[in-house]
Amino acid sequence: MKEIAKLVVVLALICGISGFVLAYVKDLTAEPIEYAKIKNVKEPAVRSVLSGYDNDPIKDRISFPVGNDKYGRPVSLVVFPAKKAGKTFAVAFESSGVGYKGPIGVMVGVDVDSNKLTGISVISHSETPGLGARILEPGFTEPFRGQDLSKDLTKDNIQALSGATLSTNGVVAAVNNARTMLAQHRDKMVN
Amino acid sequence: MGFGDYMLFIVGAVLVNNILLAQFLGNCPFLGVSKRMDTATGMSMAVVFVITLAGACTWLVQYYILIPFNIEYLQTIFFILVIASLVQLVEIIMQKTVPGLYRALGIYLPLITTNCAVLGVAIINIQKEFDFVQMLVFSFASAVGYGLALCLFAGIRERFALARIPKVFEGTALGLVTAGFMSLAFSGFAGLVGH
Amino acid sequence: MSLMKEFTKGFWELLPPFRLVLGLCPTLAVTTSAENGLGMGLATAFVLACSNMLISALRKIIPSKVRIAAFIVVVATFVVVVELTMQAYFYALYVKLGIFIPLIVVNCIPLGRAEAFASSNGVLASGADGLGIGLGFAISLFSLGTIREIFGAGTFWGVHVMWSGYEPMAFLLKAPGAFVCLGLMLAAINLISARQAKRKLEAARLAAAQA
Amino acid sequence: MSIATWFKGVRLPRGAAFGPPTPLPPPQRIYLPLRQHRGAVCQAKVEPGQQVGMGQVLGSSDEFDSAAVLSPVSGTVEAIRNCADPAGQPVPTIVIANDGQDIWASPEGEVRPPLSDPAEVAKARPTRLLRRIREAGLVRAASQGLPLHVDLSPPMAPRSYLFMTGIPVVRPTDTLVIRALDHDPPVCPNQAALAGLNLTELDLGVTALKRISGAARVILALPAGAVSGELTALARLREWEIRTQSQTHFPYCLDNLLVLGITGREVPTPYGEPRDVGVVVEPLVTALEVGRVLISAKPNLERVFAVAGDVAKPQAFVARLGTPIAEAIKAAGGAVGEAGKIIVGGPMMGFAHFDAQTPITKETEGVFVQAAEHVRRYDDHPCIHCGRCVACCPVNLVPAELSKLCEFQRFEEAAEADLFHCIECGVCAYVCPARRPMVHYFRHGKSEVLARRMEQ
Amino acid sequence: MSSPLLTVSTSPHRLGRTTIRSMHLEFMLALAPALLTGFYYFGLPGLSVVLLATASALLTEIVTVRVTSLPNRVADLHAVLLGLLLGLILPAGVPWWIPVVGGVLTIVLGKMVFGGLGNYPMNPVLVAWVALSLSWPEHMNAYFAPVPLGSGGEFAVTETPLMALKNDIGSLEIYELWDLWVGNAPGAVGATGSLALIAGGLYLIIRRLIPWQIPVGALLGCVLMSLVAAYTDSRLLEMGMEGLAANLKVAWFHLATGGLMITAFFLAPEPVSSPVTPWGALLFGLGVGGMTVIVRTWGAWVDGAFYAVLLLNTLTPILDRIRPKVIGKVIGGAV
Ligand SMILES: Cc1cc2nc3c(=O)[nH]c(=O)nc-3n(C[C@H](O)[C@H](O)[C@H](O)COP(=O)(O)O)c2cc1C
Ligand SMILES: Cc1cc2nc3c(=O)[nH]c(=O)nc-3n(C[C@H](O)[C@H](O)[C@H](O)COP(=O)(O)O)c2cc1C
Ligand SMILES: Cc1cc2nc3c(=O)[nH]c(=O)nc-3n(C[C@H](O)[C@H](O)[C@H](O)COP(=O)(O)O)c2cc1C
Ligand SMILES: Cc1cc2nc3c(=O)[nH]c(=O)nc-3n(C[C@H](O)[C@H](O)[C@H](O)CO)c2cc1C
Ligand code: SF4
Ligand code: SF4
Ligand code: SF4
Ligand code: SF4
Ligand code: FES
Repeated sequence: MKEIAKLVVVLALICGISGFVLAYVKDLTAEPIEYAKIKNVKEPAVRSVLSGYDNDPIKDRISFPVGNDKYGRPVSLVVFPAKKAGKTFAVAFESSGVGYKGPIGVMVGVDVDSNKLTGISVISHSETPGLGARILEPGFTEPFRGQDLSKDLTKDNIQALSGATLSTNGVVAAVNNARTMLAQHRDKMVN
Repeated sequence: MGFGDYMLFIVGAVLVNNILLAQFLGNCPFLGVSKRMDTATGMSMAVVFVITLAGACTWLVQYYILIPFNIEYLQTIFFILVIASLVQLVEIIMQKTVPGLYRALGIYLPLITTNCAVLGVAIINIQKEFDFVQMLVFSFASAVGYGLALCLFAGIRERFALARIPKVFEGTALGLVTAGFMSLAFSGFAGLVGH
Repeated sequence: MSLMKEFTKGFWELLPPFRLVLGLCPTLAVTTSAENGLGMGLATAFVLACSNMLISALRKIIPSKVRIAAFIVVVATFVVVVELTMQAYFYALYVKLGIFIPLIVVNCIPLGRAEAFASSNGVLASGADGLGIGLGFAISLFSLGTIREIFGAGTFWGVHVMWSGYEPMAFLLKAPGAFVCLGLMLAAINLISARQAKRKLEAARLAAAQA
Repeated sequence: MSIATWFKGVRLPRGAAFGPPTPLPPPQRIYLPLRQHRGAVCQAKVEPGQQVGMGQVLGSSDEFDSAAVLSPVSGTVEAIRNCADPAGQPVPTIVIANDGQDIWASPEGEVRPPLSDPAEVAKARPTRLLRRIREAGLVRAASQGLPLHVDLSPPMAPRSYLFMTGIPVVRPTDTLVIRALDHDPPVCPNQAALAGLNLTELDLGVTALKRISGAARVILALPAGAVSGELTALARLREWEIRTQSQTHFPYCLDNLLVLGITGREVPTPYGEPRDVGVVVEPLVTALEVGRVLISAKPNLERVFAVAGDVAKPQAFVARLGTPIAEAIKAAGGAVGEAGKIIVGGPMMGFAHFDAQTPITKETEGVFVQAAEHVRRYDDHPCIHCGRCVACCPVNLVPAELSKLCEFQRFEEAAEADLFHCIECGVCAYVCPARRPMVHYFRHGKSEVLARRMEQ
Repeated sequence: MSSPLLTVSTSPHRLGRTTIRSMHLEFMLALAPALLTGFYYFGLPGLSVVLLATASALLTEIVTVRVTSLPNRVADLHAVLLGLLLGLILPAGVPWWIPVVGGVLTIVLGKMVFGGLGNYPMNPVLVAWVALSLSWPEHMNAYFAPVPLGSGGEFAVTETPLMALKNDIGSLEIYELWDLWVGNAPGAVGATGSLALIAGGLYLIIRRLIPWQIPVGALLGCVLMSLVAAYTDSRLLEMGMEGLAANLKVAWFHLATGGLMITAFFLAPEPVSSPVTPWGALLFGLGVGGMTVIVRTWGAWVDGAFYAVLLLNTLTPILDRIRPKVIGKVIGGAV
């Protein structure tokens, strides 16, 4: 009995200490992690889809809740506004569509006045290197620039990848999702 | 998901995205216990059993402990503890209740604790946000895929035992090359299941 | 002196994953580039060295019945620390290594060393052992990553190194290529060992003949 | 033959057809091994220097499974020494210097009154016939033959096979097959005997064999295209059935496969015999010898055999037992080309000998001479898994796997993979493009397994 | 008294004529019609691909046996046969170094790593082909449109019938089936001449150099699975093609196109990696044929024949466990 008590106590102690240490580390790293995510993933994308601004879209980012996930936790949309002289003329935000192997995250930049795309940039995907992964190439993303977003985009508007139709469709779907999102939340994004 | 969807899902997990040949999980036991067909089948059965059970337990831990208490960052540590104790528990229960099965699978059980495939499948279950039934099906199918690859591989390796293999390639080196060939062959299944 | 020995044995005699055929999954999965290989290797080395030292320090306290469970908790703790740290400061790498960071827990090397070495040796020796084996692992992964990157992508650390018309052999970056490459590398190491053994034998024979 | 077997085995080159056997003059010196069959070795009953006459008992044994060795010539015993028998085993051998007189040991050599009326033979007591056969020292004319009286006697007890789970075999014999086919062409003694067929001897011999075995049904198995009118008439008279078969479709003239083809009964292997499924198979040469022994009331001192291969005139001979094969080869015009192999038996299943003085014995069916240029070398190439051996193996084994198991010394696994059912016909080696020494592997494997089981 | 120099060895003392070398020579003979067809339609580019692959394989084998301790068996011509086969399944429009690299991969990776002929688990030629395809997909799709010898046309990369079928089921109607059978279609150098391949294959079957079960199974498997594929394909209905006749047309198309014929007669029956037992071989063949159509219809690749062989190769050891009953073995009797 004493033996077992000892086992339990030692294990519990180790687990407890481990829990405390990790909670502490988690706390320490929470900020940097959030920053790293934006810095590494979003910033380059934002900079590539927006241009001609005089503010810092990263600093000026706004986020607002757009619903709940399936566990009831709120989900926010982060929008990066591009401003000239304090006026938002374009926004960039993340949208996603389903590609060949799971979701494709796309940073979409839209000129809020003309409703035209200022550019797109794929920020997360799991497509096949050499096939679907060609959605990363400028040759694929460039033709999106300037597309009119007042109606849904189709594959014919852009340069579809041969041999990777599904990936192409995923990106197009992401852009179309962005169109819906913009329509829904335009007031919160542009102010 | 309808029945047909489940079938595709299963084919995907067993053949197309085989956890071993396409996702690199569980290689150490794959190379360790594939020299003979009978040990390979024993290991396969043990793996199917443990992966499915562990998938269920870790899923419950994730959604009823980690998420409610907002400690998802402790996933790794919780999961491995759950798996390790589960394997121990299974071992003890099996020994008491079904000694026959225990004798057949027992020696493989400890090996499985340190098998990336078990923890890997548990983590993938969460990453892909499966519901409970999907999780069960996926875990089971992945494990079957693992077992299938293991048994086919054992068949091939048994043939190597009856061949004059160059000295420097004997054993693991040739095993790896052959696993590469199997992976090559399994790439033929690519695209059979769209997402 | 012996500390040095504990440290260096990981570089050849016990070089993982070749000598200890363990830790194959990350070896195969993440070595698509030199950078990934090195990152994964260093992460593992960190976990290995730290957990080895801590386990060695605690070895007198931990009852042997629950030692495996205790080892797992210790290793897992360090893995989570690495996970969080990498996420915060090496985010790009963290994303590329993906699921294989948490899988360091089950990577047989840390547990294997805990059981085989740390549980019966002093803190410093265990640290040296862990660091040595960990660095050995890192070197292996780095080499494999280098080979696969150079031939499979034509680059090294992201910089073009092959001739201008070279079209990379993408096969090497895929799953089959990973297995094949590792197999060939293991064979090469076997070959070197065989040569070494032969040379040693000949030297011994020569010495015997002279005496 | 069934369709299934049509694609199995191999078609061997057809040798020249033999005429009736040519008598070979008795040689100067005669070599008589004291065991010329499967079974016990005889004890020598003579001593060096002793004078012997024709038909005199030189060696005999109290064991049931032995056949007495009788002197085929008159002369002097020169020596008794160990020589290799046709299977290459050392056996004590009596060497006799022939005096050329052919003097019988007992007056006229008669032992018993002649028995030349088929009707009488058909009613004679089987034991009486058996005693005659035993006294004449007859041995079934086939490689590894049994003494004929043993071959014809019902087993004393249900056979317990060394390797079988004691399935008792007490099936009464109902069929007698007279095999005028030769399994290993071009060594074809039966075909030669058929060419110079003595119908009286055949009638009497078959009748006796039928009586002894108790078979109700007699089947003559003949080579396709060798059925003469007289033989057909005799067969019709005696109600014997006639079946014909190609001789060159190897190895379907081997007893077990012949029985399967003719009667559809599967002889159990290993170590089973046709009589276990109620069939007795005797070579034509043996049937004729039985007939001759009954008619002449003399022991059997001669043997019909064939000399084929690289000799000037391949042909069949009838010669005294104990004649060295060198004499027969000389009589056949001598070997052609550089000396290669001398094979007792045929090219597929015979034993190669290093000594041309090896004698013709009661088991000898013939000699195959091979010039050096025709000697084929085996290779140690790995099996290339081409499957030709599997396609051809007449007993449905997977020789490729067996050979690999034996090659890598995994003998017990080979035994589990039915190694012991291999009849060593050599078809697999014949078709193997990698030239693997298949039969060598199998024999080696069998002997290793047997040795290990003996140890236990 | 004993005569000198007599050889003693185990029976049998006489062996058949077929040796590994003669077998390989006959395979090459059987491949000759396909090679000539390829030369007729793909001219010098096609021929040079085949020659380069063959030379590369042969050279690699020679070098390998020089620098390693592996036994020198160059004379059995295995390397030449492998190189020839590799060349025949490459497109005529590949850059020169593809057949060269392919030959090296075939010999070193496919064969020598395992110790040479007899030991490898999978068809070396196909291992190399798939490695090339995964590495340089664009080059490996550089199929030329056929230009009959002497017609003076220019070679141009084009879509193969199977690529067309994958994109649009209507392509069934574009191709003259007769063209597909004689080889007047875009495709690999030696894989388009289905009739030439059948002729060579029949020769091999008659000479009993390959078991008939594998090609027969492959063709049967292809037809059966094509019927299933056609039956479940709603696009056919939309085109107004209905009923067995239409489904058979799909089967017929699958039989005549892509790598199926060269696979059925030359690549699947590759001895080392295919089963030796009769039922094993038949199932293997059925699997190859069926899997080919499955990959073509539902998979990511345009042609499935080569992948099908590799997949079934992994099953070979298990298929080899299916054996006929041993004659003389008593049921219930132990060894
Ligand atoms: C290994 C493999 C990877 C693939 N990766 C992609 C991919 O990343 N994106 C994609 O759209 N299709 C991918 N495919 C699917 C095929 O290319 C499929 O034929 C294609 O999506 C059909 O589109 P197409 O009409 O443009 O040829 C992949 C197929 C395979 C076998
Ligand atoms: C999951 C797994 C973990 C293993 N862990 C160890 C280990 O920690 N130490 C060890 O010596 N062998 C371990 N092995 C076994 C080795 O891989 C190897 O098979 C064993 O040492 C036998 O080696 P040998 O074939 O060279 O004799 C492990 C095997 C597996 C499958
Ligand atoms: C053995 C060998 C291997 C080669 N491997 C490759 C290769 O993997 N990738 C490649 O692009 N070119 C390879 N080459 C081809 C040459 O490098 C080729 O000249 C180069 O690609 C230049 O191509 P260009 O003619 O398009 O300029 C190889 C050549 C040889 C002889
Ligand atoms: C019909 C036939 C096709 C062959 N095809 C291949 C092949 O696809 N790949 C290969 O490596 N060898 C092939 N070979 C050669 C084969 O490897 C070699 O013949 C055997 O290994 C030994 O004869 C083929 C042989 C035959 C009989
Ligand atoms: S395995 Fe035996 S029975 Fe079969 S062919 Fe070979 S020697 Fe004849
Ligand atoms: S014939 Fe020879 S090479 Fe062919 S499978 Fe049989 S043993 Fe192997
Ligand atoms: S080596 Fe084998 S086959 Fe040869 S004699 Fe000895 S036991 Fe017989
Ligand atoms: S040479 Fe052959 S037969 Fe003679 S003893 Fe040696 S192994 Fe036996
Ligand atoms: S690292 Fe050992 S099983 Fe994955």
